[in-house]
Amino acid sequence: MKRSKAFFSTFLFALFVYLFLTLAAGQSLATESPWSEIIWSFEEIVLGISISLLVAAVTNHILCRKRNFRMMNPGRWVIMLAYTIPLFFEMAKANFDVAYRVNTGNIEPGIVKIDPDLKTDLGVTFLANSITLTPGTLTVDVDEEKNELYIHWIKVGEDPTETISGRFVKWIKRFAE
Amino acid sequence: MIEFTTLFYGSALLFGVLIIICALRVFLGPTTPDRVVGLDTINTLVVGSMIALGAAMWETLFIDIAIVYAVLSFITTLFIAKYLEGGED
Amino acid sequence: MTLIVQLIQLLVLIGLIMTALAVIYFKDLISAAIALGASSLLLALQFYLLRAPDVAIAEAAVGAGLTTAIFIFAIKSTQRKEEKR
Amino acid sequence: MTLTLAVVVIIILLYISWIFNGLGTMGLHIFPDVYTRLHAATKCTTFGTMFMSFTVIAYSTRLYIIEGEARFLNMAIHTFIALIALLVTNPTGAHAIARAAHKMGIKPAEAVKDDLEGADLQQKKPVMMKKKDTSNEEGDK
Repeated sequence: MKRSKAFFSTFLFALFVYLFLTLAAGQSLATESPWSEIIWSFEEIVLGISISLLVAAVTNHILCRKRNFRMMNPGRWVIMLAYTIPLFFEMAKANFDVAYRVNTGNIEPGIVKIDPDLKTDLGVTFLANSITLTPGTLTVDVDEEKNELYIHWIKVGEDPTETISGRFVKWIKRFAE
Repeated sequence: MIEFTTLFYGSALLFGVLIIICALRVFLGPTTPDRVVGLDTINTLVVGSMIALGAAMWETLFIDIAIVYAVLSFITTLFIAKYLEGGED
Repeated sequence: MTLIVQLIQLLVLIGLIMTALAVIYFKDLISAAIALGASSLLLALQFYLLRAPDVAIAEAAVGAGLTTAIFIFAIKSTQRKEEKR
Repeated sequence: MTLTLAVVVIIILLYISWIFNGLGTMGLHIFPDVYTRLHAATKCTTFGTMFMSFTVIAYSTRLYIIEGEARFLNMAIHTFIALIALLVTNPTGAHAIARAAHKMGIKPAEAVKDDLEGADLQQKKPVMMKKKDTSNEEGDK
């Protein structure tokens, strides 16, 4: 049961990626409707389904390694997409911060430890990448048992866990746990 | 009046100048990780200029190459970092 | 228009010569491998400018990906510094 | 090319991309050590190239609305995929370089505090690279 579920979810993911890549790539022969250039032709869909079946048969034990199907819920994907908006504003702030430090040389670096209290690998990966993209912080190393991150901070301040990761953890907990 | 094609070619030219400046860091860098940082920056700039040139020449295929390029250069960076880490295996 | 393209090509060629000289002069072999990676990157950009995307994609795969990996494997099983003569 | 609102927006996006790429390259030469250089190189060039992609997306979407040909839309979608590839790979590469530099024994310059020094990390024994790849792909699911 779990195996077939893994197969099916991998198949759906691969098919989605294929269809997104070939969107608006060719003309469907069907009609003169204004959508005929944008949607997929019949051949494209058949090819996509067969390739996705092959990919799912080969890789379902890698992609669903933990047999945990929480990401099958489409609501989590919507939250993941919505998460890019605060991330984008933080990135913009990060760049002005770096611009300020390039011009003034006002740095006071150090490596601090934070404990974000996340449990899944996906959550820790997302948090580490978000931290690298935001103001003055860079992930250096990770403790994989306790899920603690070691951060290079360009201007060391008070209370690193709250200051660095507080903004993201409450978003990431919504879709990754 | 300037056309968009000229603007895209111009941004590729600017990125070329920036690539030369980053190559200086590849020479000067006192330690090896400094050189790798220079290489990584050159990778990102090359992907950016490939996107700009693809838009200037109007070929979608050229942008596909930028995708492939981003992933491959990432693999190179990982390989060098893996070596520098000094693993026994 | 052609003037801008020629200027870009000139810049890329200057970068190619600089990185190729660096490959020769570095005594640290891992630095030489990094400079070779940068050189093949710029070569791929040059092919791209000459409107040969297939050659550029092959150069990217072989030059930037495969060659660096093979050189690093070779350096790992031999020694890192070049011998003095 | 007349100056409509869309054209002005595209040109502003293009200028932002130029400014931030230049800033990242400048920071690569001004900062004193590897970690701070990584700050400049990763953030600023990722942001600049992101805005380059936004420029191309806006440009081709505008042409699609004007001309109505599907190949313009195709170009916008492919640029978006290139943007996603860049956003996923770039921070991970920076993390790999920082970790390698710390394992090599390079100390952060002018450091106030170093918690990682002498900390015993508990990592599962297998090779880091293999572990990271599988966890990333499991993350996609």
